[in-house]
Amino acid sequence: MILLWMIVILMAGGLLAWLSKKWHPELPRWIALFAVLADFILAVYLWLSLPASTLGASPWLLQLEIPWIPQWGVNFILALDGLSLLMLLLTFFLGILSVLVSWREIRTKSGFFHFNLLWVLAGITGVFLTMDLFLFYFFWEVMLIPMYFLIGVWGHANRTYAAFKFFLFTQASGLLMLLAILGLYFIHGSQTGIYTFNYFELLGTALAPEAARLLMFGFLAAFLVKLPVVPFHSWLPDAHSEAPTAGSVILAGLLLKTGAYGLLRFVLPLFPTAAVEFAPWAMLLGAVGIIYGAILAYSQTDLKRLAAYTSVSHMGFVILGVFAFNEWALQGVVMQMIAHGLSTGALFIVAGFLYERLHTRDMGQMGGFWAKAPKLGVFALIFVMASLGLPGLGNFIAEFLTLVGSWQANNWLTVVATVGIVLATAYSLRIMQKVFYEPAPSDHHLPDLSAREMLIAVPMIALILWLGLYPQSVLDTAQPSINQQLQAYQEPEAKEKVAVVEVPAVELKVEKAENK
Amino acid sequence: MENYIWLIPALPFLGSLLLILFGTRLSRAGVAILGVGSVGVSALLTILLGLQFLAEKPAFYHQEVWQWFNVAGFNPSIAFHLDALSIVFIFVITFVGFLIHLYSTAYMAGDTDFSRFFACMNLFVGSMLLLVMADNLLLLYFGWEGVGLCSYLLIGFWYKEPANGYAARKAFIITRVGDVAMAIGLFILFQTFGTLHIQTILSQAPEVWSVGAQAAVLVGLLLLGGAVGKSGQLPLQTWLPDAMAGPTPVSALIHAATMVTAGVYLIARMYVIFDLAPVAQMAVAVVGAVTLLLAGFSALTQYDLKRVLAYSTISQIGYMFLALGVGAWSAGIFHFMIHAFFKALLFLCAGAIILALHHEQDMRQMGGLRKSMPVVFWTFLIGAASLAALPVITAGFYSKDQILWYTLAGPQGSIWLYLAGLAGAFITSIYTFRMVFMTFYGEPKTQVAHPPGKVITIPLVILAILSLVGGFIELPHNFAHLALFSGLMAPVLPGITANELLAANEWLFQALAAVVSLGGVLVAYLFYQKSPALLASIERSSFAMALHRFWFSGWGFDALYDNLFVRPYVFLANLNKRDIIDSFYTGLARTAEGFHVMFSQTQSGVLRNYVVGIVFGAIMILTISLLL
Amino acid sequence: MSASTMEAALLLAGVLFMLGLISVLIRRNIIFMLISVEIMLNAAGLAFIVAGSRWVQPDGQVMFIFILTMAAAEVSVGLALILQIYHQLKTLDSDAASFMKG
Amino acid sequence: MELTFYIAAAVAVLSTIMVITRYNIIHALLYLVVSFLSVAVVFFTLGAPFMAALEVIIYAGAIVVLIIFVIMMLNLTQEDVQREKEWLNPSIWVGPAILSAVLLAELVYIVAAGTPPQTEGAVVAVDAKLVGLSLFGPYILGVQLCGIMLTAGIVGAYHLGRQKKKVIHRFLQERSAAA
Repeated sequence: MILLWMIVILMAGGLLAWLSKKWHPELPRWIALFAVLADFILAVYLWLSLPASTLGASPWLLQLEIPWIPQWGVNFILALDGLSLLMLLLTFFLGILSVLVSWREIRTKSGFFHFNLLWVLAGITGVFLTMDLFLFYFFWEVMLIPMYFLIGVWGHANRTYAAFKFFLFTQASGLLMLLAILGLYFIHGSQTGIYTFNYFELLGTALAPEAARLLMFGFLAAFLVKLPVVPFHSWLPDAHSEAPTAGSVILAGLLLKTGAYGLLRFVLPLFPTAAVEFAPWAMLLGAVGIIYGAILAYSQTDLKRLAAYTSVSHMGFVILGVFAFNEWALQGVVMQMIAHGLSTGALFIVAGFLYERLHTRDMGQMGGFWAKAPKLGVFALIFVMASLGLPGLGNFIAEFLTLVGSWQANNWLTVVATVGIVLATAYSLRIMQKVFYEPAPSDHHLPDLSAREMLIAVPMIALILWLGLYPQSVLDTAQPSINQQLQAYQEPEAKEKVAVVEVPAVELKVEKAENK
Repeated sequence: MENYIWLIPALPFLGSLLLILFGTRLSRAGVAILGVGSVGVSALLTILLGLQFLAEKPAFYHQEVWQWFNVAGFNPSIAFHLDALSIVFIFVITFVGFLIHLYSTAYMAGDTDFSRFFACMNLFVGSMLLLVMADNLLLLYFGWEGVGLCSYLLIGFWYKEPANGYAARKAFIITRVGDVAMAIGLFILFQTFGTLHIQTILSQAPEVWSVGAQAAVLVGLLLLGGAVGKSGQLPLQTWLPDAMAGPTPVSALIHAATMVTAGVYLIARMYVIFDLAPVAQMAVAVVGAVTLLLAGFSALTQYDLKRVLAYSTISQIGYMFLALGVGAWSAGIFHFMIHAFFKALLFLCAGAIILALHHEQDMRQMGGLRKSMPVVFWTFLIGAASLAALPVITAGFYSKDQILWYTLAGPQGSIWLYLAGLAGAFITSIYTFRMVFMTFYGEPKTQVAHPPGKVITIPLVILAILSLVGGFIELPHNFAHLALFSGLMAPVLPGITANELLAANEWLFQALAAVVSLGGVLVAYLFYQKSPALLASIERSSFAMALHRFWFSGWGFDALYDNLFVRPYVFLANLNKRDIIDSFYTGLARTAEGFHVMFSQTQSGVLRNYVVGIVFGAIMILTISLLL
Repeated sequence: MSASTMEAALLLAGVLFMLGLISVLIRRNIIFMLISVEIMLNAAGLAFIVAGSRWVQPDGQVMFIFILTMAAAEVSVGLALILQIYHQLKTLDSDAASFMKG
Repeated sequence: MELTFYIAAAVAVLSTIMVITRYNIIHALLYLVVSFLSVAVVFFTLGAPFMAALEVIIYAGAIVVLIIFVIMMLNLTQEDVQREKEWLNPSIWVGPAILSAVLLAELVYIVAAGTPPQTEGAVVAVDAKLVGLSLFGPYILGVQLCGIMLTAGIVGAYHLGRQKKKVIHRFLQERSAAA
């Protein structure tokens, strides 16, 4: 029930925020803040009260099932495992930040803004929770439309174009996924006689190779566009750079993650053989994406556009890792989802802070801000370093694990992906150089971070450091559900494990004890 | 004592954290106390620990602070492994680091970003300690990247000058190229051994790989790739001369004494891999030999005092690589330690000069400083002598001689490597004393603003003493035969035995080395002090000028990389700024729009035209249905 | 009645329809167009009657009644529109009422 | 009976041709009445006397009268006939005529090709009672829809036919403003 409450709180909070604009202009912000905060507290409570390690065989922590449209086999199923829990935590955390970040930025139609914000979050929450494909598609659309408004109404100059582009890309690909869902539904129905959208029942569907391939491409279409993978990425820079700061944070931090989540949750377990066939191509797409995104990021002069292309590059690691089919890579992917959510979110927040002060996103007009805003500089530096994968920050763990995992699967593509790290260094440092170093081209008035902005920055820094230095709690939470997704691949995996020389690393630790 | 191992890296980290958080609110004295104090306490702890280590003679100390993470058997820890090798490194890092920190309080006194400087320096010391104390390669990699970051921050410390930022970026990116190679090496190691724990890998490697195994060679070469990146060796050496854009104490600490020797540490640490991969080890030696020559020639032509020292650093690290490459592990580490002393000393002296001359770095504008800055002169002279390896009295002589000796007489030695080393020694002493003569002798060209104070001279004197006496802990076989250092290293790194045949005539080669280095001094004296006209007449020939230009630009590597990688990359990136793939989608949209325009023409508003359309449609449908 | 008559009746419907169609196509006067549409509707109704007669079923006639009703409604609305157009544009030229150009 | 049919058919075709070639609209309408009447005769020969009656009453009667009323309201003159002549030159009607001819040819082909099974004998009249029964039996829904449509037609005709001096459609307003 608590799962349903999470969604209801957000949706109701959204409506209330919209209405409350009439009573007091500041009320929507507070309502939105408290709604997301309530959800965040719920999620943290769940995390603390249900430690993943205490589970037995099943990775599911909580489940809720209500028949919805029984004639069609549609159920209202919400289920929570470690993976979704982590994603929810990220969602609500970034949700709080987006409300805070919009506190001064959004001046017009603040009620409707917060309505959209909360409904996007509700859609994302639903996507992460639901285990009914019909409902999944429903939530997939729910997060799309408010996002369209967020970009189209409160965006920057070229917002209509960006909003349309975003909508068309995601909608078109979403429809392909709907086709695939229906295909799966009917194939399963004709085989077993039970027509259902229930994920758990669809899991075991035996598919002809050809059908599996087609259906998988349907799902992949939606997830790869959302992720985005390189030939389908071009909506992202426009949408990211034109969206308001909160919109960019949610887009980069969460919406992209729904694509990755979909790959993990649906593509891997539903189509094991087809996925194995497709794996080399997918990894190739990932590696190409890493390089291509990095090159494009390097050439951008618009700060938000640059950050957007870094997302393209970083998401390449996700698809590279997902299709490596081993625990290291998948743990890396989960870490990457979280760490990238934070780091790119932070970069967009930096861009938002700068935009609020300078009213430009053009890096050509920035420079020398270190002297004026050292706190902002440190904040930016840490996340620039995170995005280039500096150890000690979450992204390093993510990228290293992903690469370790993908090395087991494909050496050459891993080498290509690793080269991407050099390119990441090039574009990341360019941000520091253009914005914080060099003499300022014009003398801007640039106040340093305010208390509210510190309230945004400090938790993010703390989290990214925590992820980098002690990621074990996150990894433990994700572990059972990752094993669950990998179940179909365990057989070939077992053979590989034999090849690895098992080395007991324990003895060395004790030696010194006697030596004293 | 060994329960406090974690404090050694933790203290500088803590200092850095405090400085970042509260640095702007502290007074300068407070910042200095925090910054210098944290490293000082670390140094003190290190010395205490070192004494205990010497007394107890354990194989190693080990301390696990916490488990970093554990994924399917991949379980690196934040854990420290201290053996003789690491202790030498942390001693140099903390002790030399402490002296340089102390020196910096005076050097940076006038800077507005005083606290930022110390925050970065402390962070650097912490990361470097992490690097050398790590018990697994991932943690080592953590430190490895951490020092890269600090190097970046400190090279670009005076960020308002775009050139500094450029140099900083260059340093970071080029070292990252090496890091990528190293990371791939780590992947292979993990795949093979299922762990990155260093000691496990070292003990398992001989069982898994036979000598000369392909994988071992590959890993060795990849690790070498990482090492050359960090240590400024061929072919990734181009960043180091530019790194001199940072404040001089930074150059002393990071780009001379410690960070750039991380590659040496890595290779020494993973020596088993190189033992198993003779090809890779040979590559280490060749890289070292070639680098020391190339960098030496470049150093001959530089006018910027710090750039001479930078090239000399590259060259000296080349010696260390040469030593490691021929299996003289302990000699390489010994040279690292001595080099840290005298190079830090030289840089700090250079800093004192630069500070006194209003940030003038061009040696042509110096001269005659012998009189006005006597302490700096004498300490610099000691450092120079040690660098040039003047026989018997300097520490540099003992360390370099040992390398040269094993290069020839060691089991993997070769006459070519030896000749390269010998030629390098000759060049070294030429450029070193060229520096001395140009700076301290001749006519004063720039007025000394303010002579250096006590805080600056004390570290100089301490380092000068070390540069002299540091060598006496390891004396050659035929000359008092003292092997304190290699004795210390023996449990960690394998020893080396010299060729019996040559060993009998060792003194001959020592004498040769001595003569070569003295000869270099003489040449320098001839050209730069006695008769500069002679040099000028040589330099006028077009060949010499071209050669000069070529060497001056570091053998054209910068231009080469610029044309080979940087420019094509930037060109490609800018070419594709609008994203060619996006044009496909916008093209799609354009096409749809075109069709829209086209079809909207048919919407003429004339009713009869529509009827014609309907009729056409009906005819088409009927025709088709009739035909089919 | 023979099958050939049936065919002839169908052909008559076709011919009438075509004549109406030609008229719609060539006339610019909007009242003429309306009249032509009536001819076409009538022809269609004829075809229904023929079919109903052929199968001896009432359905064809039912359809004719529907068409009739529709024609009546169409004429009334159409004429109202014609009046409106004439008042607005002072002409019966259908080409003049081409404001809905794309 | 067959002869009646063919004569009526010939009259229908001829009168319709006359309708579409007249310049004067009143003349055309008179021919139209003839056309409708002859079609009514055809209905009669096809065994649908009730429909023949309806054809006469509604088409030839009501609809044509309605059109005439409107024409009277429009106050057409000799000028309009002249303009009609100008509009109707061969270059305009040749193309559509060819098109329609093609369509007709195809229809003829279809009718000729798809020979229905022969049913000899006299026409069996389907009487009005049967039609009424099926109208208010299986087709009741259609009848109701027709009712709604007629109502809508009345309301629409009333609404559209009203003379609203002031209110012009915004689109036309812009037009007149531009002109």
